Amino acid sequence: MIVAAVITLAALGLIFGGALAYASQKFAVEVDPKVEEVRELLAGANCGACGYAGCDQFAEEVVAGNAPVTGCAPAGTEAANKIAGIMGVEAPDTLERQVAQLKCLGDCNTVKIKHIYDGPQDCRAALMFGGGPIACSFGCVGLGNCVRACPTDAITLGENGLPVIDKDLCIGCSICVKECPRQVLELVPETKKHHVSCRNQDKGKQVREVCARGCIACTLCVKKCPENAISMVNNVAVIDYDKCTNCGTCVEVCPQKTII
Amino acid sequence: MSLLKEVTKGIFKENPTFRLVLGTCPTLAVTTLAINGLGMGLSTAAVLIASNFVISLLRKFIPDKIRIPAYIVIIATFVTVVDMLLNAFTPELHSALGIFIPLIVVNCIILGRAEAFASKNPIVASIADGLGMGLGFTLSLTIMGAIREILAAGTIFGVGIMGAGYEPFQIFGSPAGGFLVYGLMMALVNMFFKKFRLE
Amino acid sequence: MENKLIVSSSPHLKSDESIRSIMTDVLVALFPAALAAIIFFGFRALITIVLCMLSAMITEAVILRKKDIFGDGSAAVTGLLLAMTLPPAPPWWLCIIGGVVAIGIGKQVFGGLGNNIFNPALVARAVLMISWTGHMTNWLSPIDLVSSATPLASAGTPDFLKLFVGNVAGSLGETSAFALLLGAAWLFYKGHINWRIPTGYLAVVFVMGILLGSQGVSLSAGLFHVLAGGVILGAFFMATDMVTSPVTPKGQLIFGLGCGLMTMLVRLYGSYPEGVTFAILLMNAVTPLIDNLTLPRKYGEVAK
Amino acid sequence: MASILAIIFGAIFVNNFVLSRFLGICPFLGVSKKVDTSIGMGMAVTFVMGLASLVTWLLEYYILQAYQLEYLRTIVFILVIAALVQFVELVIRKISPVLYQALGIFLPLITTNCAVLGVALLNVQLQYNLLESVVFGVAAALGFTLALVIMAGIRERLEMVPIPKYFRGVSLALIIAGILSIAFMGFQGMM
Amino acid sequence: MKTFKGGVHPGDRKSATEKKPVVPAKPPAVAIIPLSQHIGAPCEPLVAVGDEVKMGQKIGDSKGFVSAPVHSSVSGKVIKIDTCKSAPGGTVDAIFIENDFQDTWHEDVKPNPNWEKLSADELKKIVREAGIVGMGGATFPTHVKLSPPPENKIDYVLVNGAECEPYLTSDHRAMLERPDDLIVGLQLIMKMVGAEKGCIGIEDNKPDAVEAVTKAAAKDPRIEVRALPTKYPQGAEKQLIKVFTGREVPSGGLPAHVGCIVQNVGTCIAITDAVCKGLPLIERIVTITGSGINEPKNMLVRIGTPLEDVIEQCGGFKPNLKKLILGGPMMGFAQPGPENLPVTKGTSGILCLTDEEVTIEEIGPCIKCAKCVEVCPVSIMPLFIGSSVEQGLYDRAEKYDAMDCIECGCCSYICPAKRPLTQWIRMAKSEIAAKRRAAAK
Repeated sequence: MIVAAVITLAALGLIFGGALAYASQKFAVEVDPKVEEVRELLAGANCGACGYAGCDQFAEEVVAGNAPVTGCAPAGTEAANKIAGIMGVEAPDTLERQVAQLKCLGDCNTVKIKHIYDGPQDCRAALMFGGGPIACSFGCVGLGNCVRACPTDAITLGENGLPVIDKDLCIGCSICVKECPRQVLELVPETKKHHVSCRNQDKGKQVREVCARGCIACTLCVKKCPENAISMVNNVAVIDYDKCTNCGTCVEVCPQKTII
Repeated sequence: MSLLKEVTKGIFKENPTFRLVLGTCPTLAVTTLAINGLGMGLSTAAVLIASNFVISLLRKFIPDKIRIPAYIVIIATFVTVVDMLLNAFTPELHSALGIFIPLIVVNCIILGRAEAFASKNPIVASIADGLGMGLGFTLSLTIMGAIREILAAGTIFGVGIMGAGYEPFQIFGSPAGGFLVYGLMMALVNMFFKKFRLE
Repeated sequence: MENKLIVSSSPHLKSDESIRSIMTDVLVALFPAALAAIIFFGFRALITIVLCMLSAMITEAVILRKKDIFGDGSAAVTGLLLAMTLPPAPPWWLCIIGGVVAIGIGKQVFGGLGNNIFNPALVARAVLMISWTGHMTNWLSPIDLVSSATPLASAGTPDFLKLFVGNVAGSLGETSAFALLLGAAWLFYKGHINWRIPTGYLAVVFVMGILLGSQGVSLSAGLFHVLAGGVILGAFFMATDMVTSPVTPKGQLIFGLGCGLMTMLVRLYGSYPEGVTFAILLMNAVTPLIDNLTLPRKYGEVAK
Repeated sequence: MASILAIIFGAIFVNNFVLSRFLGICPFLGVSKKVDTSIGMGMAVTFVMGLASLVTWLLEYYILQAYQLEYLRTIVFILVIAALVQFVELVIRKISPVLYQALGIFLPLITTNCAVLGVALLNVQLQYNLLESVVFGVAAALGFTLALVIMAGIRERLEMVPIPKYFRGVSLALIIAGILSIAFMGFQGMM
Repeated sequence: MKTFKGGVHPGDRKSATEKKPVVPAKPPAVAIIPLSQHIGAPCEPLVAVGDEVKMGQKIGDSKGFVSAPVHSSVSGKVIKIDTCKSAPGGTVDAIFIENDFQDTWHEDVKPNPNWEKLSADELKKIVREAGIVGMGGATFPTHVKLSPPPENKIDYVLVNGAECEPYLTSDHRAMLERPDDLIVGLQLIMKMVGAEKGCIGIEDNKPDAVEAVTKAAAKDPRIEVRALPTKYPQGAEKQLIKVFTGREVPSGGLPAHVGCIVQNVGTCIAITDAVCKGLPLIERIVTITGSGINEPKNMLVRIGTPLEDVIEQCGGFKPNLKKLILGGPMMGFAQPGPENLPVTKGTSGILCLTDEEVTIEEIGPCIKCAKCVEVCPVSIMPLFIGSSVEQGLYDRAEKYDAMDCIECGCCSYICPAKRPLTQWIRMAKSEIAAKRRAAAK
């Protein structure tokens, strides 16, 4: 009995082991070392839970950027972090945490409205008509593309029609920054408290015509900043966050209350 | 500390059933009764712990090329042992679980943890990992079994609790009910994790 | 703020029809059948209808957090359709569970109106049927309301006039073919359903009834299978549910044929006496595939 | 002949592997996102399950039962299936690159697909003869494919729809499977 | 009656202006002539600020083939070259000319007594120099359309007199008042492309126009005038070709690929004017209508007349004006206001709608009623394209043939859930086109 069991298993092991060893040498395929590395970290159960045809394909897709690094459930979060490390998705720890910041104050009370837009609630769709419903051609359209794009639900639309960012939930992935057709979102260092909340590059007079809180390029902040951290670029004040000390002088002097 | 973390992560944050969605077949198939869920969970946990232990023990000796077949043999051995034990001591449970006992072999949790954890970590951590995952699996299966049993039969572990007038919600005893309970539970768990920001 | 002009994409004209008006039309179309049910089965039928509609509407209002419980009217339609599939006097809790399941599992988990894959009323009916088979097959004869078998389950020669007028045992919406056809005519007139699904459905049931019915090849068996049970209700009100049926013309015909085939398979060979529910649910499941395989030839495309 | 037809119809519709026997749920949930992929997967599974039924039947009756080694069934079967799958993958890659592109890439998924081991064990349990076993294996796999393709069709459509947050992904897929399973109950009693 | 698949019946709503003869509008005090009034390369100005210009003088041209020159519609002085608004939204460069109200014609504008003897190429040159573009609203340069690739033999010239857009009556009036010029224009086009057959399609809600044009066409056996069922979009190029010839323009192709050329009524008459009288395109018939205007009219308006001037001559807006549309209600462009916006070559109508017709409605969920599939004249799947775009799945939208859409707007019109399907399809088209351009690089 026992002998038979041992023989059977041993024979099977020999045959399969031999055949596979031979085959794997015979059919060895060159693979991207990165794929190999990622493959190493996966559970290797070929369970298909990731939606791809096996671990090898999943590894390839991860390296190709098509599959999420967290796609392999059985391998757990630890492995996902390591894969992310291989892929360089995660920012190195040495950098300060970055969060998204809205650079516009053009809510329904401050910015002039050109027309009422009727159609899909999508910033890009609204911009197809005469540059959007608001008179400012740089400001936030307020139809929430960033809200929908945010993977962590960190952005919501506030009552005044502007997006509100929950800095605790923000992971600094910059998806919203890329999604915004008006580029009014920007990644800023989390510790910096004061931001120029306007991107309108028009002359002061034109800005005043369209928005009560736009930057009119008066340069008061540039002059008053004790650290010389502010400069005027294309008629908009820009803070150099490396120099900024959160002193708040600019907030006090800004006549338009553009810097908050 | 970290050992405790290995254990709890399997129960909660990386619960194999509701978070990782692994081992779905037995989850759906055997949870018609709470006792079956418990039995299945414990059997799987036993195999998982044992295989994690052995694989971690042998991790330096198994040649890389044939590790997967080797793991399968190890796992299959333990499954066979569990199968025999169940048959000997709880024949009722054994027949209730049916072919899902031998099918523990292909439960992705076990091979997955073997490859992803046990083959790279020391013995104690591997056992802790197996324990956590096994308990998480057992817990989920028992809860699902309990819910289905209460709804479909008005009992829990065979004890009637819903009163005499209860007209059982029989669909939960059927395969369809298994899918529905699993799906709804999963949504609940998702909600729970989102609400308390446990991601 | 001064009067601003509206800017939107063309076209700037919109038809008068709305989801609410369509749903109202469907309710109107179901009215004759509901009335017939109340006439034949009395007060209990009315209670069943009201309970189903209310529980569906309230469930929807709670899930969507809306105060207006009629809303777009779709929950009322689902509730009424569900009631039509129930026996005349089910326990009150059965109606309520049915409404909750229809809206909860049948519709809202998919994201609400328009997104569900399966007909919500039929999902609920199937769940109830499997859970409480006894209550769900507690048929009463009309008027005198004593326990009785449905025509499909009983032997003997059918009385076609009775089947057509509707004083036979069965669920609320299965009884009066005449009232159902009246409602269906209204839907046709309003353009909410077209001929493809009902025709395909009825044709297959009729032909299979003739060829494979109980008495060998017989015309009356075909007619019997069309009039008895839920085929008329299914063909005109359930299978034609816009959300869960194909959108392509060819697909709609295939869908109708498939429903007929499945219904007859269950009736003739399966263990359930009636197959309309399963048939339509099954065809609902393959609707996305049918749609993608029957995309119409677009203008300027060379026929393959 | 009639019994063969009964096995086919039964395995595809009445006791569908996924929807009523709960075998192969992992790939059913994992690989059902695109119709094209699901068809490829289905074909590969069908091939392997037919082959596995054949090989395991031979092993069961000529080795295990002949030498009273039934207790080794689990180990032997899983080993055979694992090796078989790998072997098939290699062979297909060698003889037909086209076939490999279509089916081969799914083969690694199949080893741990419990439907394959399941069908081998069921063949023994149901005491099918060789022909019946192979037919059952193929039919069961076709049933699996059917469920997979239907599911993929539904999920492709649901991509165009705003699903409630908590139900996205597997949760809704399971609920759909539940309703599908209800619908398939209509086949009960046929055969 | 032969017709095409799909289409909708929005009601023609033309009664306000269909009986009103075309009246000339007052010349503007300042004409705003945009340098780009056509699809294709914009023109370069040929005059500078301070220059005196005469009526009919070419003031802008481009070297690009797909382009058409622009002419001054008044005599006077160039006061500035600045931007003005354009119908689709956005701004274009324009020449602002102060009118001296002398209406002195430029010396190049003179009748051509020998026009019947001109060759096809000479005719095409005249069409180009006159700055003629498709006047139905598409504004594609006409000489380009008249120069199909040599491998495509043109046998049909179709004239769109359907005017299927509700409200608009400018083509209707043109056919009633100048049927003979229309026929001459058609004959000229047939000569230019060497076609054997000319067809004029007119919707049957304009029996008087059918009668007038049939009478005028009686002399030429090659020309067929046909009354078509009143159904939108009867006048769409591809649909008209299908109805008259049974041919289908291949997906992604041009009418010339099936031997057809389609022109608008207004364009035909403009060609007659250019060839016989030497007139460049400096005025056009515009229908000013809708419940939001006090006196609806058909007017002959100089190109470059500011919208405000035209509105004023029609008694001004009503106070409850909600929407101002350039073109028809199905394909026209809504404007934020009439300021700094001139009448251009493509302005077939100025439509003023009030809250009677315009409401903002919530976008509902698609209930897959398939009405959009039924009405789509090109048999694509508007509902799926819409839902795909809503979820950002542009690849999916492409699979459902978004690129074949003719943007007629039937799907949005019919949708009971008030879904902006046409707009979504447009978004898909621009996204897909961008992707294809990127892939081509």
